[in-house]
Amino acid sequence: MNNIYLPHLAEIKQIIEESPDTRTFRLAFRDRDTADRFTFNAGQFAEYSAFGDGESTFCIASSPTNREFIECSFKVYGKVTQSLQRLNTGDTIGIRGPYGNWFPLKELKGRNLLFIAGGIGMAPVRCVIENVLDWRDDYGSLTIIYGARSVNDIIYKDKVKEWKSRSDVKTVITVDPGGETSSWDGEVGFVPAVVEKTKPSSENTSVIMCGPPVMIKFTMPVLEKIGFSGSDIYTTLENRMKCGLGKCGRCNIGNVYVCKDGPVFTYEQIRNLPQEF
Amino acid sequence: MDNKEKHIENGWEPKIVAFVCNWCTYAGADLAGTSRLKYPANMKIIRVMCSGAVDPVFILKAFERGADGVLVSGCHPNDCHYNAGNFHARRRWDLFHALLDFAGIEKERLQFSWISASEGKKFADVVTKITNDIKMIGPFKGYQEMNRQFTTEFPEQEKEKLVQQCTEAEAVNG
Amino acid sequence: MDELRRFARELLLKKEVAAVIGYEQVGEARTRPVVITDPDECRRLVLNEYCLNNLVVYLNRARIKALARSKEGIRKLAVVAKPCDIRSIVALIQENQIRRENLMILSMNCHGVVRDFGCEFNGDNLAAKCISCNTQSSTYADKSFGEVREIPKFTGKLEYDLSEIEQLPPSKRMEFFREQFDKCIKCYACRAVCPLCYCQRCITDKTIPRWIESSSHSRGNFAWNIVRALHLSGRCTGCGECERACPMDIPLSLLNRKMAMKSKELFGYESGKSTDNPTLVGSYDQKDSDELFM
Amino acid sequence: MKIGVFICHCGENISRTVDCPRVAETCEKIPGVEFSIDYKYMCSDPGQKLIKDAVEIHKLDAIVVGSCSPNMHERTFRSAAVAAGINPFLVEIANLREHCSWVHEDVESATQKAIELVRMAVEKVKRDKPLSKIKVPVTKRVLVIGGGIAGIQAALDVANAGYDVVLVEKEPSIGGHMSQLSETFPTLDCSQCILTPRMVEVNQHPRIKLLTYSEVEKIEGFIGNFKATIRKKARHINEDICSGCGQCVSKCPIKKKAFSSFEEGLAYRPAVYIPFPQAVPNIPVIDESVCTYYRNGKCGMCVKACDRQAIDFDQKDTMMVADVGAVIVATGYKLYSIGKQPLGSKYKGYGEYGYGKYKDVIDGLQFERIASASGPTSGEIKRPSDGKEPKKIVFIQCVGSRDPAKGISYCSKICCMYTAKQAMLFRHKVHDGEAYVFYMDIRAGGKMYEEFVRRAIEEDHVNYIRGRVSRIYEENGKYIVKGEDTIAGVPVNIDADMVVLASAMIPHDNAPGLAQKVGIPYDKYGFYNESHPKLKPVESTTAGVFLAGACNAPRDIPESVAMASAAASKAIILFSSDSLEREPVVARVNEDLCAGCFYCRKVCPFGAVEVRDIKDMNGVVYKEVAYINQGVCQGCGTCTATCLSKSIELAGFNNEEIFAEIAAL
Amino acid sequence: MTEEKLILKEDLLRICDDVIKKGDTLLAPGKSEYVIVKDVSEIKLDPEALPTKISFKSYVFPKSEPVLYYKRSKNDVTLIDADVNGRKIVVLGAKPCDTGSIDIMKDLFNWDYRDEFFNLRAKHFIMIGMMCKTHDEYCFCTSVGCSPVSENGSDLFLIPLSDKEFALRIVTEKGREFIEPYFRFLCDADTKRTEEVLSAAKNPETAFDPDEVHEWLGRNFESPKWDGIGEVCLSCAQCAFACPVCHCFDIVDEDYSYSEGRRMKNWDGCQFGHFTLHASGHNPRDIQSKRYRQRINHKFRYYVDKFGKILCTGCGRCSRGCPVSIDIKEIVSNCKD
Repeated sequence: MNNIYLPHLAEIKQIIEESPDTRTFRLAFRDRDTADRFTFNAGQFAEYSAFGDGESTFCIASSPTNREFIECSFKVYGKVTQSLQRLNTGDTIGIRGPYGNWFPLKELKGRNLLFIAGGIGMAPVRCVIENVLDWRDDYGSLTIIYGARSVNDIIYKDKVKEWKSRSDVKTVITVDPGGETSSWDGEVGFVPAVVEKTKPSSENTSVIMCGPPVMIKFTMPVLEKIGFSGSDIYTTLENRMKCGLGKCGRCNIGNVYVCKDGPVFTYEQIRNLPQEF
Repeated sequence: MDNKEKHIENGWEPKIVAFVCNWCTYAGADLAGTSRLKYPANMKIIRVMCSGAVDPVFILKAFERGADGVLVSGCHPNDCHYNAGNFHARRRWDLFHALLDFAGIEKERLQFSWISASEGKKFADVVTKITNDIKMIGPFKGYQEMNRQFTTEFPEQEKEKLVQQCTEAEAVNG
Repeated sequence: MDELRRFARELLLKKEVAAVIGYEQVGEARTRPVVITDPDECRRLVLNEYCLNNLVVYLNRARIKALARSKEGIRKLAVVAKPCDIRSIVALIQENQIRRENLMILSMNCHGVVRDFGCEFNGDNLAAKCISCNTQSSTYADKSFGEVREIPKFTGKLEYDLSEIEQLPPSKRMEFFREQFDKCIKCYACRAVCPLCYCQRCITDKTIPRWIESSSHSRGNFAWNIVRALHLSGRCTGCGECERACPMDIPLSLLNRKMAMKSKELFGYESGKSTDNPTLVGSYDQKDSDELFM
Repeated sequence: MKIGVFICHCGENISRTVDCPRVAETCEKIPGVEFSIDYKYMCSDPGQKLIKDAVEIHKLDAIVVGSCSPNMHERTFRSAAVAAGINPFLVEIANLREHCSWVHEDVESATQKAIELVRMAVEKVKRDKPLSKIKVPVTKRVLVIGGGIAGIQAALDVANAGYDVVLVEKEPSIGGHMSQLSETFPTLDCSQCILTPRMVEVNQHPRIKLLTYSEVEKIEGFIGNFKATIRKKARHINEDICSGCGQCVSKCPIKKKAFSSFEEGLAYRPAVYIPFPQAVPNIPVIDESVCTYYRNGKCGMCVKACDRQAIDFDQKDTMMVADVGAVIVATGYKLYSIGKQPLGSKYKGYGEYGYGKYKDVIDGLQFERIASASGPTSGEIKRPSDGKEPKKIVFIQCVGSRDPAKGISYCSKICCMYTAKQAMLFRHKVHDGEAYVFYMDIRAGGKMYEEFVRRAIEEDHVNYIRGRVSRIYEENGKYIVKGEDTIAGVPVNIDADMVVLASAMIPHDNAPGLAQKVGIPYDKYGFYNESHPKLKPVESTTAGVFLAGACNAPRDIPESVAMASAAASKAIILFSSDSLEREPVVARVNEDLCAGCFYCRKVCPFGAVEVRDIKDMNGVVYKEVAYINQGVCQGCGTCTATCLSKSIELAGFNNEEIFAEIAAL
Repeated sequence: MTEEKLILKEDLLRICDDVIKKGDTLLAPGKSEYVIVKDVSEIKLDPEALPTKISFKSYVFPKSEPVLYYKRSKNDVTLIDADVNGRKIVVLGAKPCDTGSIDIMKDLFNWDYRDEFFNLRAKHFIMIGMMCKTHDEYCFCTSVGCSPVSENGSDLFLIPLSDKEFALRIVTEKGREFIEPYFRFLCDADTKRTEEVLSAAKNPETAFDPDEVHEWLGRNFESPKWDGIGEVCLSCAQCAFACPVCHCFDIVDEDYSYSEGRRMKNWDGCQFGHFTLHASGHNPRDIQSKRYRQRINHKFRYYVDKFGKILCTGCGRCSRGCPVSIDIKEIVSNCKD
């Protein structure tokens, strides 16, 4: 019987402490076949099992072009993430996926891209950035605006450093007021303000934006003011999910099951959904 | 005694959990140790600060996890390190015990005692008694059956399957 | 009934209460709880043998509480309650859930209710709790409506007899309860209708740790039903709503009744009797029985 | 999370019955265990170094030590963990010695149990949260309960060390039983003479607040932060105005209605009275029960007598609250009543000795009053019945004490000595008198005590008869004491003029009541329990509450004084720093989920649960939730088990940790 | 392909007896639920009985079922696939409002990802429907495109002609396969008589037009009507669990020993407050009115848009069993301006 609820097993190859409450697992499938077959697109997510405590949904944070391993980052909130946090390198977790839709990177070829991320919302955005950087020549200018609560809370510190050092990417990192340190050389301020200050051009540009609801809520008017239209802005919805297969009914909003019809939506689509997320 | 012998003959050893308070019974158990008193090795102690801190659900969980018997023990009335924790506990246990009794769980499965820090002997005696009691009434069939069954759909068949799986699992796990 | 409507209307008109929680007739032998804020709607209120629900459950609902709250502070709520339901109010006052001064209790002088909607009101169909009822009126009521009439003599047959079950040997009792609990589908209707199940998040919905398995297999069902009865021990006022609400016809009140009997037997405590009593759980007597303890 | 498991052999104490290498080996297979090892003595320096090194090398996050009871070495291993950079609360001890190796004989089952115990500890430690100690401020003031010699000594010591003292005495004057005594053994110096200066010192000490005729109503709080509510009973005399001239006392027409309790019932006192001339404070009290004014509103002789208008018939009991950091309980003792005991009493009386029936059968304290120069007979030995000088007195020891049949199995300790003293005093005052002492054993352990008793026998010719008295009855104006001389093996009949019974020392009737108010345990007699019989003799099991004097067990004066000074020094040690560190094992409420039923508040023995209002945007309270004062909470966890919605967690023993332990069974 | 035959009740029971003897599961409406029949004497076959309190849903979509077993060791995990028992289930005398339920749910369990737990069970169902000869104030099958005589979802369909005889319609090939070995019990039918009985069916009055409701719901996501229901509804899941087509579920892990456990798929209900509660504490449907709105919208709008079917069979169970007498028919009928 083909059991859609059966996860693949993967070994934790490396644990990266991103910030006090956020961790990244670098994972490799136990089974070579699975590793070969497991392909995904930027923006898709998976269900990660901590056996005994359940499954949790995170996006895949590594680039689809990376065939060595996959990475996921999670913030310790609930039962499953606490359980995952207790695991060590070499331990086994389960992965089901990839699920959901993805950012239409192929369709966006030739366009300029603006990435806006806040907090743990950097995880899906990072996946897209890495993917785009792999195909750097296919896209126009790239701008990254990333905000975290404090310097300590910035995740993917190495990656951020790498992007900053690249001349073909404009990288703006900001921390919330009060979150800066004495040696902080980035911006201080909330993401919407920093977007406004950065004034990215809306010309032939698409936005990929992930972050907490309040960030999205206040960044949207700024983007609109700059001249972006709802259909140019892509974001992800983070409803509670259990099955990831469009069955359990938890992520149902209006006519969509976020886990299958999403999680990537344009802002225009979201505006037309019942506001239940 | 034939009951007990029958159960023991099968090589079955009961699993018993004790929730004991830090100040009296845990220390009493320590004293039993320092006095080199001997008692059966079936009971494992979970230390809590006060007998008043033992939630009845702990006991249900212990049964769910295969405990054949549970002991809850604390300081004698008026001796509670926290003055009244054991009085509150006593009320709680009176009610809970009545409930479990009504639901058909044998009285011997859940026992209570007051054991002070100076009653090492009593601790050893109580452990021996409860172990014997449980050996007499045998494995906790009621809960074991519940543990093995998980849907009402095909009770018989599913049970068989799980039993089989459990045995397999046991074999693998040792 | 007219008196109730008039009185309720007055209360709302004079803005003495923020809302009136009462019953409305829906169908011949069925009523439904209704929350009235518009004085003119008071004509929907009814009082009869089909007023089964224990409306006290609403007093603790966030939504209803929000109705009573305004910028100026908390306004009163009026609730229609059978004398037996008022016991739940007493229990809730003891547990700091509601304040007497924020409440207007409109009591019905009760002569019994039917066991379930759709039944004709007669001795055969008398609700179990009414059989040996001795609270046809309550001293806690602000105002009582209707005349006191005799409760019909019970001529039906109860499906399960508590004393018979008590007589069974333990293994048979366990078998009986397991069989009953196995029916449980964990819809938690018993919890939803219970005026004393007011936790913000029920123990069974807690996942860290998982107190009660959410699966409705035997083990999870047993745990849920036992813990439900345990948490209501010494608190349940015997309104019997859980049993009525249960879609699977599990005789839930057997456990509740047994625990109420035990509370009385062991500690002389009856729930919902007086707001001055200390609660059973949460108080103790040095002289409580030491029988269980070695 | 990387966990290290360290299995101690404890020499051979564990390894004799538990296969330690196998335990270590098996436990390495537990998920999460990074490193596992066994060693001969984990608590030794090399053992601790082993832990430290392992933490460093294997980057451990938490450790489990399988060793002796946590009561032995939990502290040691926690310190070792701290030294290695691990939070001390990420250390769990599996008790493999007291709970396993020492109590089991079969190596196989003991080893299996040891593995399971370690597994439980591993699962718990996985869920343990790092905790840090809680600092609470200390109120540098002591409450001394009881103004007898122990209370006086404790109060003076604390006050002289520079800290404030509140001294509460339930009687109108301090002084206690010592003030009633005539002379004291073994020096025969006058009790009043040595006590009175101390009483005065207490009254005049700027750091001592003296509250006589007052009782402790309740004590809340915890070490360093007690809140004591004290009831000041109405004296009906304005203490601020009264000069203690005693005019009211002498004018009071009620002369023979009430017995003086100071004189042990051997004399009357007026309705307004000062218990004894040296009383401190020297302020009278009006006894409502006999005062005419309270019966019919008339009389008022005292009002007329008082030129300062200090009489205040309308005075009511007042309550006052004292914040204190420590409590010294020095409530003393009372004498066992020899006659018939009230129904339901745990003691049985000595009806056969005729106490209460025969006026001349008295107890030790009554004799003290008779022998006291300030007593009703001005120190002359006279019979209470007719005032005649007795020529033959029989002293009976162990009346009540050491007699399980009467309900008291302990030795009252002081009776041997005071009986010898009283017999001597009698012989000194009535030169032709004969003194007989019936004794069971003579217990004269103490400096100069044995010599004292020998003096009574050899110099003062007191007749010591080893044996018990079976009955006392009156015959021809004499009291026939029927006893047995067990050494000679003959029955003895003595026709005495007076009989003095050395009755047992027992706790006050309300000793358990006060213990519950203060929150300290007591034994079956009502004596307060010390925390450890040898190492903590003056500490009660409740932190911050100390014991002094006979409330703990029968004590003589020097012992009481020594204990009082010891208790005082304990309090002073507590006050040596401004705050004290507490274990962080305290309960915490999840306010989002709290349903506000406040069952936690009802069960909290320490009053640590407070009500916190949650307000909406308009400032209207929409929810009340429980809040646990971290300083007050003692971490018993009763609230966590009582909480129906499971919104309270006890740090260090939270529900998830316990569930994990159960799951690892 | 419908073919009609006549069968005597006693013969029908003989067939049932044979089913039981073969070890297959025979389900029939019992007192409050569909029960496994152990002895044919228990079978009532009463066309005048109201629908049972809950449907036979749990036999195709169990209230609690393991989807996999796991075993943990030091670093490793071993998974054991859960299996569905492929035993045949014969449902005898199912109400027309129940027979179609599996078909409705099938779409959900098979769009894109195929839930074989559901499919395998559904495959082994033999549905013997029976014409319904009653309705009460809560029935509204006719409003959602069903009817007391609907053969939709049935493999075989019984029409009670008298106390002793039934017309038996063979509706599907699966039905034919089942009945073929028992052809000896069947005789030719009098179709005219059947038609008469059918035409005398007591149709519940049509209460609403699902298309209008669909349209209204689209316009009235924010309507004060939801608030009123939210005040009365007590957030239990009786309605969802009794419903023959509600299909939301939860997935939880539960250990049964220190190293082993299983992953369970359990019924869940959208009326529970914690259904959509995020670990962070955020809850998109935080109040009851939103949850009830979701329930109605899901049944009469979203599901229709997604799968072209109304997620409701009109059986009225949710209303009949509602502890606070909320009537879905009344609410949906009021979904108009």
